[in-house]
Amino acid sequence: MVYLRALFITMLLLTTTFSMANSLDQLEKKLADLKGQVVYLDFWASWCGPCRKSFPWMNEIQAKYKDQGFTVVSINVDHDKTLADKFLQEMPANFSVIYDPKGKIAQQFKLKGMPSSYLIDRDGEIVSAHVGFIEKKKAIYEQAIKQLIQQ
Amino acid sequence: MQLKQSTQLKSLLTTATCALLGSTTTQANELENWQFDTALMVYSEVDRVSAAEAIIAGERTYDNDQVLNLKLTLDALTGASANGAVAQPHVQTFTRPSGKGQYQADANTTPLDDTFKDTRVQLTGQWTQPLSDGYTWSVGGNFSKEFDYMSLSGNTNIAKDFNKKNTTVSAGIALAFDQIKPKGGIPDPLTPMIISDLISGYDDEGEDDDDGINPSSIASSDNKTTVDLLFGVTQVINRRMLVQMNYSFSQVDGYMTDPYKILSVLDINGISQEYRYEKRPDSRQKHAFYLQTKYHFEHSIIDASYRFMTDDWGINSHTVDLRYRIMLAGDHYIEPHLRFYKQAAADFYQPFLNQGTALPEFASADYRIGEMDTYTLGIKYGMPMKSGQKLAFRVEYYNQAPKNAGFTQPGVLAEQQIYESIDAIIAQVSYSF
Amino acid sequence: MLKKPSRTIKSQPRDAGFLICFHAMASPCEVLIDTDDENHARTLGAIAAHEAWRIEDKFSRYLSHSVCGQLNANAGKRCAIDKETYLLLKFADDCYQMSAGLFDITSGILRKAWHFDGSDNIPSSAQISALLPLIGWQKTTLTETSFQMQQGMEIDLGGLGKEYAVDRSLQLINQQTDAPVLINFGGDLAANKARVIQHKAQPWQIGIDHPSFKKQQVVVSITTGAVATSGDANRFLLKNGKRYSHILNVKTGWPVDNPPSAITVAAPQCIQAGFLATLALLQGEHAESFLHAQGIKYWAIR
Amino acid sequence: MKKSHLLKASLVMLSIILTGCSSLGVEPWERDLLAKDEMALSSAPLDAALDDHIYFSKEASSGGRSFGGGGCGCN
Repeated sequence: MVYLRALFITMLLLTTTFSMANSLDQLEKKLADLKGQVVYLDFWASWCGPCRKSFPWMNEIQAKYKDQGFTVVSINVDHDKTLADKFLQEMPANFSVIYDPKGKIAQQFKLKGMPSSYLIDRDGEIVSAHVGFIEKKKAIYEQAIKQLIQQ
Repeated sequence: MQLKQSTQLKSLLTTATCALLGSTTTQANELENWQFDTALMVYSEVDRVSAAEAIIAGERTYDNDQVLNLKLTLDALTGASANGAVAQPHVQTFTRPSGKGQYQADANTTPLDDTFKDTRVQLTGQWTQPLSDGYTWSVGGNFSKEFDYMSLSGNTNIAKDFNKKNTTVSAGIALAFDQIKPKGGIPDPLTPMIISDLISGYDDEGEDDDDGINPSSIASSDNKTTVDLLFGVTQVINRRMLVQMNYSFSQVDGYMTDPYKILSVLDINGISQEYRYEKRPDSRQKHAFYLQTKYHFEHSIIDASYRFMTDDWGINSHTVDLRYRIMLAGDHYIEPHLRFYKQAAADFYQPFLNQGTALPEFASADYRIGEMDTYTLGIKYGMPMKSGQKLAFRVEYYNQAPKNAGFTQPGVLAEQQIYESIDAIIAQVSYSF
Repeated sequence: MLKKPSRTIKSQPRDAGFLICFHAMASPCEVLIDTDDENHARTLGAIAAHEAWRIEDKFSRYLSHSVCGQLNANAGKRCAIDKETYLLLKFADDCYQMSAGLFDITSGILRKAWHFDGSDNIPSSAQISALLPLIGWQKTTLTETSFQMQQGMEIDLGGLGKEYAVDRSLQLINQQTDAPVLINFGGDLAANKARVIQHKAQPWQIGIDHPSFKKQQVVVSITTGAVATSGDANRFLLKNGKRYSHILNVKTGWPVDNPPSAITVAAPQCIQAGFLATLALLQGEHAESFLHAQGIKYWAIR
Repeated sequence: MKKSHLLKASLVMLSIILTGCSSLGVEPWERDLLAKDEMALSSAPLDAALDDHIYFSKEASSGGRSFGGGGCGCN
């Protein structure tokens, strides 16, 4: 019995660590695959108003700079994946989405607000970040991306 | 393959091109940025006042998260409201506020003045602007006009977010200037209402003359100023709950008497001898403490608030308001509403004056500053429309039960109901697009 | 990828004003502005040029990073689109409906079988029937934010893009000036108002060259509104004395019979004129009677 | 110098409140429920405005939630 219980606990620990680490692993793998590219990492949620505004723009920059080694990767932090999927039905994304329902990645990045975006250079280093998405700052965001691509 | 008829093709093509090139592009885009809320409400008391109120409010959010709110309110009021005199076992005759014409109250009924017909137009604007470092600044103005009343006010407010926006502290100030120009002028307070013995040609029910001057009038208009200060803290407790605490202080100076309200002067037998115009102090300081919380359950939200108000007129009041929104499938919801309100009478409130005793400095028999309990029971039903508009219906029942604040009713008055309760129905339709 | 001609803007004085020239969408482009102020003319010309280049970059199917290029590369998937793309695709959808399916922006794929190079290289029926399943606007799904077509399908906005650019450029210019302006992007043109010459209102006189074998020129005069031309110009095949027009019937995949070699149509907006001209050609030998029946002003070259 | 004492005291008070509150709250990505319109403190402003108007004209209290009612000669 004792043996069985120990096994059970180990299993439980394994499964929880596995599922907890899942979204982080996914991101790690994604970023490893994208090594050598400039990555725009964006945290969004279906309930976040400015996120909605940022989607068309992220689709646009993704298309515009794709050929120059640039990728948008987004992290969805909705508790409920179905809400994220509903959002994507209305606001389709031409970039990849990693689901982080427990906020593991968000915690790691210590987000200050929503949306939060990070620019990662070709060496995999985070070089800049901004919180929020302001229409009037689109040109500034794009300029930063352009600069990093050309480096 | 049948091609469309000629006229049809041309007009279809025009429509399609307009959609593409948007001959009204800029206007259409501008309207898209606005969110409109409208509401139409009808308030109806049994046998007394009826009111209808319509509101259209527009909100526009600009690129940098500034928000402009504009609101237009129209309301119309008709019916009769208590003039302050007490019921008597005989018919009573009163002079209309204009001073011209008379109206009567039947025996054993609360005297009602049926001259009230009023319409109000109100315009409100508010500009909210985020500043740096978590500060938000807001400024607004308000203008409202009735035929006998005008109000002008301005306000400004600053809020700061702390602690990942989980705590918000705010402070604001509002200044208002109100002018009242009652029908017939400002009556001389605490002087008797002059009731002409002439059987005049004016009929009881009809309109009275707007240009009339009440012989008791001492001025055509008067005014008051209000300074409001508001301090608040909003705190997010957890993913499901937030709390707001407010303290507000209000200082009003000027004319706060109701020029249309009178008091009966009774002899020792409780028989009314004359009527005198009421008089209230010309300064009032109010303090209000307000606490509100919202809690999100899995499929419902509770919204509870409590307010304690106290002022230097001696009025203390407690208000509890509960709303419970139950979310149904497809974004429909129902929301039961409960409200309880209890107030103590103002120090100078008295239901009547006694003949032969010295006149008090201030006196008002207005039941609204007397002791009372009220409650509201309501339900709201809301539903989304096909393309994102929202529709909601609300029905409420309001009961107001004035109480005797410890006054003995002499003689014949003992038989009279002088704290008559009021029942009202409120119906409202709201539409947002 | 085609090598793009350099993006430069030239200006020169001409009769009552200035002529601004540049190259966009594989065509010579002109903007005629009646003004004394050369700087003003240059500014307006630059507005038109940048709008034309913007639309070219965004919607050319030759550019892999353009919206069209991306939609074609991702055929089969649901793709996010922006508002302008939606509006253009919606217009294409309206055109499809109005033409009862004749005007179809997914028909460009027939180019894989037809090479209109003047030769006698006629494709086989088998080649064409293999392509037909990949054609059909009704097989696509368009919403305000997304577009999806079946795998292997392609869209081509070439039939609307240039005309759209004319209308958009004129719209932008009108926001900046009251001067009379004529825009001519490779034969598709629009004018905002009559020009004033010697204190008299005069229409714009335009000669439209048709580089067809007949070397005919259409002279059109307009005060306000647009004209657009559709034709098979040098693009046709000849086999056994039969001329195969590049105007293809989407339902059969074969050229329509005996269309005019060019049709110029007048309409309030250039994109309307462009659609009507193409639709007329699709009527083949009934092109003129079709336009006549619709009460549309046109000039046809047979 | 009384004023500065008062200021200091209120600053201390405020900081106590704020530190007391800093253990409360949510992370920015946990605002899914709080972000809903119906979780706003004034989620139905028109209902509130209409109610305020009714109660302002029928009872002797006003204000508390935001700037006190008024703007009408109904009380």
